[in-house]
Amino acid sequence: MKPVRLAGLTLPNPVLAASGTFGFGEEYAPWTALSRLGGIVTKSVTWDPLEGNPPPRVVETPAGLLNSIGWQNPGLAVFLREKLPRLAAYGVPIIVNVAGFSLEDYVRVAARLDDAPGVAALELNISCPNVDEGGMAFGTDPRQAGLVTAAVRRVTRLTLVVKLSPNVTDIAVMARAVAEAGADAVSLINTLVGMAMDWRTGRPIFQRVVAGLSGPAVKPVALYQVWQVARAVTLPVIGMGGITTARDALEFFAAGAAAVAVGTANFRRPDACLRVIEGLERYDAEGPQALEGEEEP
Amino acid sequence: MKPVRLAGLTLPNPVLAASGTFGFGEEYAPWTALSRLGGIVTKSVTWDPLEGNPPPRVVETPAGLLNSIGWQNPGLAVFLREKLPRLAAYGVPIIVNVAGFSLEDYVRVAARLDDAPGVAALELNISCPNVDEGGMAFGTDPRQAGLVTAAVRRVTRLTLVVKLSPNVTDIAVMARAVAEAGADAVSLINTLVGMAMDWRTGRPIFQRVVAGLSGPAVKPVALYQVWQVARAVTLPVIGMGGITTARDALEFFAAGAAAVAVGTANFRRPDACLRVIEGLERYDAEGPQALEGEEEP
Amino acid sequence: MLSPSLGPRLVSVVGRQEVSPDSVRLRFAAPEAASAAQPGQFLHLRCGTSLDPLLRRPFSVHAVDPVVGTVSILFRVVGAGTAWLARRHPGDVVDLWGPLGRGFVLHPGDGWLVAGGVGVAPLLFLAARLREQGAAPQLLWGARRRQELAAVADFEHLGIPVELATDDGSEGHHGPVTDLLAEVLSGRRAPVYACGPRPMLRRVGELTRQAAVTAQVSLEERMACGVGACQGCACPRRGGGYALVCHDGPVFPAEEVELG
Amino acid sequence: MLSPSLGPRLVSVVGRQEVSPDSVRLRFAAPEAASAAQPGQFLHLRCGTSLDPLLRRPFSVHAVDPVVGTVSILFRVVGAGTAWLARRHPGDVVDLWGPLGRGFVLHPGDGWLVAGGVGVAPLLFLAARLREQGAAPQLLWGARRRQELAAVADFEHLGIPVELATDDGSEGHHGPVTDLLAEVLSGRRAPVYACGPRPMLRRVGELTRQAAVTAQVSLEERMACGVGACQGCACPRRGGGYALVCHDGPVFPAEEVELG
Ligand SMILES: Cc1cc2nc3c(=O)[nH]c(=O)nc-3n(C[C@H](O)[C@H](O)[C@H](O)COP(=O)(O)OP(=O)(O)OC[C@H]3O[C@@H](n4cnc5c(N)ncnc54)[C@H](O)[C@@H]3O)c2cc1C
Ligand SMILES: Cc1cc2nc3c(=O)[nH]c(=O)nc-3n(C[C@H](O)[C@H](O)[C@H](O)COP(=O)(O)OP(=O)(O)OC[C@H]3O[C@@H](n4cnc5c(N)ncnc54)[C@H](O)[C@@H]3O)c2cc1C
Ligand SMILES: Cc1cc2nc3c(=O)[nH]c(=O)nc-3n(C[C@H](O)[C@H](O)[C@H](O)COP(=O)(O)O)c2cc1C
Ligand SMILES: Cc1cc2nc3c(=O)[nH]c(=O)nc-3n(C[C@H](O)[C@H](O)[C@H](O)COP(=O)(O)O)c2cc1C
Ligand code: FES
Ligand code: FES
Repeated sequence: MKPVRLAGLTLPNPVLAASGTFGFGEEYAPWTALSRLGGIVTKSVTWDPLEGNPPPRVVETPAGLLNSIGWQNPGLAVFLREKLPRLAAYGVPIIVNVAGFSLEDYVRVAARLDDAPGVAALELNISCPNVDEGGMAFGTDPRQAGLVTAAVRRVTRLTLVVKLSPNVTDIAVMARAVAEAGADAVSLINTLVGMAMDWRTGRPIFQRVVAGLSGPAVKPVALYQVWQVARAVTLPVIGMGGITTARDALEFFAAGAAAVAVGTANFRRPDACLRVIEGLERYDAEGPQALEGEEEP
Repeated sequence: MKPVRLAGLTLPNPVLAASGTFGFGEEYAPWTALSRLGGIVTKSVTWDPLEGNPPPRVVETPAGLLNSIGWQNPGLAVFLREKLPRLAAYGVPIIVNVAGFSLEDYVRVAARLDDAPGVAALELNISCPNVDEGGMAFGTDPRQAGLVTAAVRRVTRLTLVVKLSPNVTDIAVMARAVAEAGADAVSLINTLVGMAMDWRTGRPIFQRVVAGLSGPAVKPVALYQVWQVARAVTLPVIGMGGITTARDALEFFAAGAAAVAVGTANFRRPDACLRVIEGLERYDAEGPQALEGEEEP
Repeated sequence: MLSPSLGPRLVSVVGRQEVSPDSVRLRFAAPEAASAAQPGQFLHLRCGTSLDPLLRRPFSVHAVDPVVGTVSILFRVVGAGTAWLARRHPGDVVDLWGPLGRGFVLHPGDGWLVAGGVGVAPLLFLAARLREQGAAPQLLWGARRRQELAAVADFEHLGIPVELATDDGSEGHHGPVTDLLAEVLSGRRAPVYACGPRPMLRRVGELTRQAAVTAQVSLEERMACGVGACQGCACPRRGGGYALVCHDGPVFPAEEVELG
Repeated sequence: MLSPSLGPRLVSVVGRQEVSPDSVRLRFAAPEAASAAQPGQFLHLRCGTSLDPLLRRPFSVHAVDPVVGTVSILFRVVGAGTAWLARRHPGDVVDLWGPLGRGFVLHPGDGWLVAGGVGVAPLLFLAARLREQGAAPQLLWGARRRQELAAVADFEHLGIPVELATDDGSEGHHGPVTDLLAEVLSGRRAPVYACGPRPMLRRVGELTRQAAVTAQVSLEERMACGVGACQGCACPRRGGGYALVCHDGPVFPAEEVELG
């Protein structure tokens, strides 16, 4: 497949593993050829180590998944010392997903990563429903989204991707705000806010009540938001939300995505990204009939 | 099951058929006992007859349904003359869903319905993604939502339900706006905006591109919005979005709904509402174990 | 007014046959459907046991045996629902609703049956009914290639003459089946009953208008409810507005609908 | 470092047995899994062919036959995934991944096996391995009622003594299985291996701490990835932080995790 350019960054192919669904890569190394991916977006990394939310953290829904992981990660120092070198050994582009509870948080993580060897790009997570402060707040207010983007822009020379929240009245406004503030690309969608209820007890299943919905269930929503954003800004768009097959990826490209990311589908099969890549390769070679009657998702 | 009070209105049970999924009732009369439902919410009625959108109008998605019907309806006069009397004969509470392209539109339809015999309540549809003007605009701006609610409030003595759009950053703000403007109850969610793409041609499948997503796929999102609204206003909430089984209905009650509506599930089985009612009756009589290992949805 | 006996119910598969590489015939034990069905009506089937696929799938009634109490469908595997259905075997149960919709009106005269691909499904049932009424229908059947025409023997068993056409020339006329129709209409003018892809039906409409014979077409549209409630299956009427394929059809007089 | 032979693959069902009214044993032809599996590890199975259910379901390895090349699971039908699995029959194929996770560490000594309900599943495999190593384990097994204890014969075939307990008193001790454990620990102090509901495991933790014997517990948590990537299956560690059931477990030394 052809390499794809995202602003300053060139990826070997346009299929990434989505943040939070692929750990720091190594967990999947026994099960799929990491080196063939277009890139791996890491689990969100914060300055300090974070324990994450109390269980339960995942609940399956019809064709979807609710999660309330809550940025569990070993913190930037351990990431740089242990995780990054191991992942870099696979020779796959690494996009580090950066998260924080305040503007200063985002800035200090991004600044430290700027000269870290082996980092291809940053993805700013301003759209996580699973933490109390930061996260979503930056992702639903265009002014705040612009401020944090601009502040990070000043401290990094890396390609800067900003990940948008779908939980807004008009995502085009958000995309324009981060574009004006200096983002190189946008990625979307992060998870939709949702919840799960225990019908037996009448109590919410997640301790924080709210959780993030992903998977095939959200694909129609994600496609439309990608379509809107691709028409609102000239930046490259990384599309995601429910992508499971090469056909799904083609739909996102048609909606205007320059690249795509595969998230929840990795949990069904560890080679989900690779199957999308191989499907796209067949499509490039043979056209649509290569994907007719494809094997089950 | 116990009757349920929604402001001035008493329903024999808390399970309604959702607007647009049950026609004007008669289509389902051969297939289910209409008289046993808590109520039927009609397809949206507008002042003038409307042809609706060009096909295709429905596309299935994973555990969901996209529709772009576009308020096809015979117009208020024909509704009053033909549809309403036939539906009224079944002895089921009738909630007329009112739609319009301007504030004046809503007002004149509501005014005419105020003294129509057999109408139990009005539901204002300010949240439809499938028409160009009106519809969603009123549903995403709290000021406009308040204005249309207040204007209709002035011309009707019927119980006034306002149907909210889920496509907003903060649905609690919308609920408070219509509560202050005089709504007696709120219903939610209407469909999520989404789209379908033809991977073979790379073109949107719906002519208007955008369509509305419903069905089990959206249930987690609907539950959370009902939860938020039930905590934001004191009005009764009619919850809907993906309800297929009595267990689903119990989840919405636990989230704060006073009544529920069943939509897309009617397309799987014409007796979907009745099965929810019967499941709730068994639950009331025997407790949770009555619904354990229930038959497939 | 309730018709519970035709409502959604679990019926047993009693026969299964792979008719061509990608099409399957299933026979169900459903006496009520076998007695009630009219040619051109459809059965609305659940094609799975989970929430994906979510909706029912419509299939034309392909054959009935009111004595034994069975009803058959013939379908092509095109997606998840039909793939699931193709994995059913005798003894399995399927959730079946119907027959639903309006079928063909049987006009006096022998009748030309025109089929494209698996559009042949309703025409076998129609052919049998026409024969019962003493008519001598003939079938014109086109497909992409020869392998898709395997079910032709069923028509021959009924004593119905068949002319074939294929896109690749592997059997019969090399070209569209409507070429055959143009030819025969210049000879015997008889009512036309057609089912197949939209472009074929459009051409059937043109030819029958020119020849001034009545034509009925069986249409497909994406469906949700199947009973006229959701307005999902709209198809444009000639002269404006929409008809509902599930409720006003699936069979329409060719001149009533926009086949464009 | 790629281990494709244990990655997701289609395997055939070669045996099916209804063990109790709501539990089923399935045997799969999976030689690699049969050789690789350690007691306490799990298999991650797709339970359907559509997008609902979406995720795999974890099941403990219940028995292996490395000579014939088969691996078995024993499961209770509790929802859509297990219902689908229970409808599989010999000849059907299932998408199986694994074995995954960390199993039991086999300690010197005969060992008490403590099971609650279908938590007995991994303990049959463990019992077999302990026997192979010359140990003489004994099983304490509790369930709600007698019918759920049908698989007891399998332990008896291995020559393993079994003591039973039921909540309704229909078989063995009338009360929790941990009553039996309390009793036997006062006699023979041996390492404990436990699998069952959380409250049972908590009590096992208390009793073994008091008796100062090592105990390992097999935990369940809702899983997504099954390989330590999503952090979905967190369970609180004693002293803070979380362990991952799929990657650090499912078997843990009882004192390492919060069973509260
Ligand atoms: C009244 C009626 C009678 C029918 N009778 C028969 C019959 O006798 N035999 C038979 O084989 N089929 C018949 N069909 C068609 C049949 O219903 C579909 O093939 C079936 O629903 C496909 O289900 P699926 O889950 O396998 O495929 P899906 O996964 O739903 O669809 C497969 C592919 O086709 C596309 N698609 C689906 N529906 C449409 C549509 N309406 N227009 C354009 N593209 C579409 C999808 O996007 C997808 O790419 C009939 C349809 C109607 C409306
Ligand atoms: C490591 C491991 C090993 C296992 N081994 C076995 C085994 O050998 N035999 C066996 O029968 N089962 C075993 N289980 C449990 C088994 O995985 C589940 O029963 C199965 O996933 C249920 O799938 P389902 O689709 O049938 O039910 P679902 O529909 O997913 O769930 C059924 C009901 O249980 C609830 N539920 C699901 N998961 C949980 C949870 N973790 N905590 C609380 N409630 C929950 C759901 O909300 C629902 O009400 C194991 C689990 C783990 C983690
Ligand atoms: C378990 C889980 C954990 C996630 N963690 C993160 C995260 O740490 N940071 C982030 O930006 N997105 C996170 N996401 C969101 C995904 O990257 C992605 O945006 C979303 O899941 C939609 O894609 P999908 O439907 O393909 O999963 C997470 C998603 C899941 C399912
Ligand atoms: C085919 C279809 C048509 C609909 N038409 C209307 C409508 O005319 N007016 C309206 O207020 N809501 C309409 N809705 C929205 C439903 O009433 C309901 O809010 C939504 O579908 C969520 O519920 P469900 O998931 O149970 O279907 C329609 C939904 C569907 C699926
Ligand atoms: S499918 Fe609902 S109206 Fe035809
Ligand atoms: S299930 Fe993903 S980390 Fe355990």
